[in-house]
Amino acid sequence: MFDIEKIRKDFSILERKIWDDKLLVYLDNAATTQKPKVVINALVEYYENYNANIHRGVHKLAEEATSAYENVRAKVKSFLSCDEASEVIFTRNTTESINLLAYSLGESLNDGDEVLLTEMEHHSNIIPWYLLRGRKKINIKFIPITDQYELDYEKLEKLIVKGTKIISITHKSNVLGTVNDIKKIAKLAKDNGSILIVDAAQSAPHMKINFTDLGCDFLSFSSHKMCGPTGVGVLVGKKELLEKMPPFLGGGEMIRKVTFEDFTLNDVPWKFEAGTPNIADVIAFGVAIEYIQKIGLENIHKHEIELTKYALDKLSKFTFLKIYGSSDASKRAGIITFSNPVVHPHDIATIIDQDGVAIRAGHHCAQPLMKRLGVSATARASFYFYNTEEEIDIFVSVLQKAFDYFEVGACKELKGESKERVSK
Amino acid sequence: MFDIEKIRKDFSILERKIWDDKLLVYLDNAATTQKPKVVINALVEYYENYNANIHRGVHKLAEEATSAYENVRAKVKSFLSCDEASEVIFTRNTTESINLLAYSLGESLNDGDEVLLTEMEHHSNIIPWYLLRGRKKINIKFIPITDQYELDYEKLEKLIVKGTKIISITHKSNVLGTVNDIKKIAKLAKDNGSILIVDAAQSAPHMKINFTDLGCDFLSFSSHKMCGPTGVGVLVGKKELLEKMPPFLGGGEMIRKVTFEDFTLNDVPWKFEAGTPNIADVIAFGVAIEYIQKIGLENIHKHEIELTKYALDKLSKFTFLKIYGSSDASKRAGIITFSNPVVHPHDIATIIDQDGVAIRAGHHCAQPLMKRLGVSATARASFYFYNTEEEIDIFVSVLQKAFDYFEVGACKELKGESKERVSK
Amino acid sequence: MIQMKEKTQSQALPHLDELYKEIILEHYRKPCGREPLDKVDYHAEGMNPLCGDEVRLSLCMKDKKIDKVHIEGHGCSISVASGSILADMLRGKTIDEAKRVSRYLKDLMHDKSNKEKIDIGDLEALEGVKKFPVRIKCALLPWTTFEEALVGHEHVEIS
Amino acid sequence: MIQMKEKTQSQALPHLDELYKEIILEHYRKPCGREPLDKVDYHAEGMNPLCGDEVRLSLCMKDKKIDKVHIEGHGCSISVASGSILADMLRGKTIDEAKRVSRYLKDLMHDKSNKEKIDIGDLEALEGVKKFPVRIKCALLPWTTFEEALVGHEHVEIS
Ligand SMILES: Cc1ncc(COP(=O)(O)O)c(C=O)c1O
Ligand SMILES: Cc1ncc(COP(=O)(O)O)c(C=O)c1O
Repeated sequence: MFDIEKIRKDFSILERKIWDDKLLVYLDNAATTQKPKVVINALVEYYENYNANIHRGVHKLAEEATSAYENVRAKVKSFLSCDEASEVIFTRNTTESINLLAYSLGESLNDGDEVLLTEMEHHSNIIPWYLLRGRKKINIKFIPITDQYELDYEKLEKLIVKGTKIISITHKSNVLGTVNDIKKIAKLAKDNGSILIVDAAQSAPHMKINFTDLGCDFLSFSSHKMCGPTGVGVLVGKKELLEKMPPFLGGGEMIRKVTFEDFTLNDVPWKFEAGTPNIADVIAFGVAIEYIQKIGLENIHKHEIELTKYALDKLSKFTFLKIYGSSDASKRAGIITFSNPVVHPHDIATIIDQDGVAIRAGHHCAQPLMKRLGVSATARASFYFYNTEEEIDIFVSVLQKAFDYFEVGACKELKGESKERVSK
Repeated sequence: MFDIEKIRKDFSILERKIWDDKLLVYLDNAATTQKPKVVINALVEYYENYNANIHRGVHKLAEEATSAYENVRAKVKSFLSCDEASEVIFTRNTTESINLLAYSLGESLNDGDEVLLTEMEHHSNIIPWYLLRGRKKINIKFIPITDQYELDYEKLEKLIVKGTKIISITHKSNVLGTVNDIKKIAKLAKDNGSILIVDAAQSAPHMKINFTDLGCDFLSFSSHKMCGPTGVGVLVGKKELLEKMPPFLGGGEMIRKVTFEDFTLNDVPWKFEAGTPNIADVIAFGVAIEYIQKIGLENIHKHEIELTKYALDKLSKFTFLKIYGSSDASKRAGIITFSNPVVHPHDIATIIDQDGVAIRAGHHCAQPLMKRLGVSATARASFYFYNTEEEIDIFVSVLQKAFDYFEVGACKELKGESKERVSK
Repeated sequence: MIQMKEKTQSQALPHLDELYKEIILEHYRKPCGREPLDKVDYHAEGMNPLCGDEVRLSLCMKDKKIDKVHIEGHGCSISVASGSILADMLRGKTIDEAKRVSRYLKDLMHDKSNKEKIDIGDLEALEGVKKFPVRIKCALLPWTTFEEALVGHEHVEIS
Repeated sequence: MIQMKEKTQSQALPHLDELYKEIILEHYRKPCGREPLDKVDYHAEGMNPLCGDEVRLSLCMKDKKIDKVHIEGHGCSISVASGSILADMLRGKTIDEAKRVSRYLKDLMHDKSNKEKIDIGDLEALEGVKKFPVRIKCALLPWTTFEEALVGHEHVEIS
């Protein structure tokens, strides 16, 4: 398999001491991942050697920068197995990718048309559609989840109706870890003539994705969640759709010709990239993709499942802990979300941060899902390929400290209660 | 004044050899500038020490990243002398800033309302308004320029009419170098109740700007044109306007509360920043601002005027060269755009690139202005504070080579003719 | 850069006991202000958008003084305790007196000196929060909600 | 990384004379295909959005052969010369023969071998362009415009 000690050496931050002497245990990878040296070096390399604005330059630096930038499309193509490099559009993040779609596809929706989401969506796949509903009289519906934290596929089938123009669904929940059956939904969408959009922010970094095989029309994810720099997102779409869509942002690059009267559009993908792109970060993102591919998505996935299994097992001793998501580690790889009625997630996070353990606490930008789960906040530990069982041991032992602090386990009367203590 | 040799040491790329042995002479600064070591180091520092997603994290890394990111707003505030740090919104680039305005302000325009631009705008300040015109029945008008390459202020006054809701104007032309009188226009705009937007992409890096004093409502510029990384733009706006405006992109950060039915907005500036921001680059941009402030905007401006004067003087020996823009160097600091009917700008750029000299050739994303000037392309040399007179000597001497190659000067019959040779 | 390096790398570990003083934990375990009101003169709902903490606060006035405070919501120990202290402290105070307490806490959190002499009661226990910058918002949430109730929703009657 | 470093830093200097062959400069100075046509069977306008180069191309057919070519626009020496060579070479060819020439040039620019034996005439002079990657688009512009004329605007009559 892979040599984790060697891999960890690629991440200097993993040697960071928090509070002077606590070694960082970084378990907040669903929020953003750390970056290996090669990626950081790619930025330095770019800025020290061939920084230039792209596309419009004749000189050597511009030529080098342009070709390095454009080559990343081919890397994304190979990463996702989509048909053409020109189907790859660079955005700022998953959020912008979905907004681009809501604006551009939104133009062709009519009053009464429906957009179908799920109860487990991240705000980034909810608000763009709420904003669209502010511009057009469309309906938005949510596919419910079952008590096993999976999409209710029976209800899903019934929710797809004639007016369902767009179905936009997360590939993997950032709270539950649940991986949705996109292939199955793609068939239903296709039969119904609906466009299927997949939010792959949490899946692309962790499992092999084959865009063509999944059968969706659009897919997006963020560089920063997969070892790449902040400021880069990807939107991949079927070429024939991208070609028909109106542009989103206007400016340099995305046009062919401009007069005092009008303009003509450039080809896909440039039609959707206005202004000077985030050149350096896109180039470094290309290096991140290669880095991940070298480790191997299958290896990453397997390692995360093993870690999750190990962690679930260790956590089972905290019987007063409510854990959300499947108890089968292979179905929730990498994400463990939990809560307890006595000690609030924020307090847990603060307490274990004292020992250098970084997890996330809050609503994880999924407030509707929190509501569905009957809590206002949860704590989340999320793993990546550089995490180890030793780190999970540390995590579990400092969690114990937090529970001791709040005398959890001692307060028998509260055990197992799932409502927040102070809520009404 | 400032020690240019010391300053140049901050930019390793200036030691770059092009084509094995030609020292880079980088005169394409209006397209993008080079980055000093401190800025590159800030990126490395961030990724190696405190990379984390911001705002929502309780742990130490998240706290450090959040405060570093948010502190940059205060740096921009001091850089621009705007009223509050919360008036500073981070975007990807100038282009996105203007699109944000065209979408958000555009919502409140009515049929027949007018948007007033100028003949010297960059495509980034034209197309967003053309796209808005595709959504609403508005008119777009262009303030003409005089034969002295300045705005025609008389015509400008007449063009501001009751229906003029938005005036969007470049502060400094990226082709002519002309600096427009924003204060004067701001008074007219205010009297008329029009919103004034300033594209400061070419001014902010080169001269001291006082937002409050200028009197405009919005102003935007790009990090990459002022020693900062790619992928960061700024939009500054008057708080009371920003608060009234509808949001642009939807997602994480920009909301306060989300339910299955609706959402409530977060405060300004977060209302306009959806999804994970370009954290690393914003932080490094803060370092770029400090770097530039340490050198001093006045010093930068003065140095550029001196270089421009020097260059204009040297170039005057090429009597067959058409130079666009004022002959007064102090009115066009840093930008020299020129053409010749015999040798096309592309050919000039290619030829001098052989000697390591990087300039730009083409329409500079200002096709309407090119049309107004009666050419389809021009060549442009643009300076920054790290450029020297020696570099200009090299530039002029290799230009000579290009003219020799195409026997310019020998073809007397073409001398002074301003039409493109092959155009009809 | 060096500056940042130092800043990020040598901050001393603040002790948890400074955050979770016994008084705080007591307020968290048995918060005041849970009893519903018959009459509501001021009401506001506050929310920390970044973590989802929520506070719904209502005041009932009598003889120009705050007679009763009702507070409910979701939140961490700090925000719940802070809300409980608020309910406890504001009872019997005039609006102006109450505002002064609120201002005092804000200054305390942002390390500004406040010369005003007021009876700060259990508020003191919140001082340790300022060593945990991300938690400051938790401590202030009930108080900013209180201030919003005063400006935004004067004399709102809810049934 | 290392790979990129090498790639960006040790590319040998291509000589200008390879780009600006004497034939190219001659075509640039005295381009063919400037005479207006009486009849237009195929027409297209091509543009390089990145630099603004423009080509307007018209073909007039006779007996299933290209009888005359008209080409005009704005452009650098390479795009003008390439258009001039096009006008010169396509005269008298069938559409199929002309397409073969076009394909040959594309393969030449992208360094693909093309086994077809065709009379390449002055085209050979454009071979040096491929050492100047950013200029390849200039050389191809008239030819892609020619191909677009064939597919997009068949038998468009303009007066
Ligand atoms: C005047 C002007 N406005 C806008 C822009 C667009 O800037 P950006 O590409 O960073 O969005 C530029 C630079 O290209 C410019 O010169
Ligand atoms: C499922 C999901 N979708 C979308 C996003 C938004 O990603 P970004 O903030 O990079 O736009 C995230 C991450 O926060 C996520 O987990």
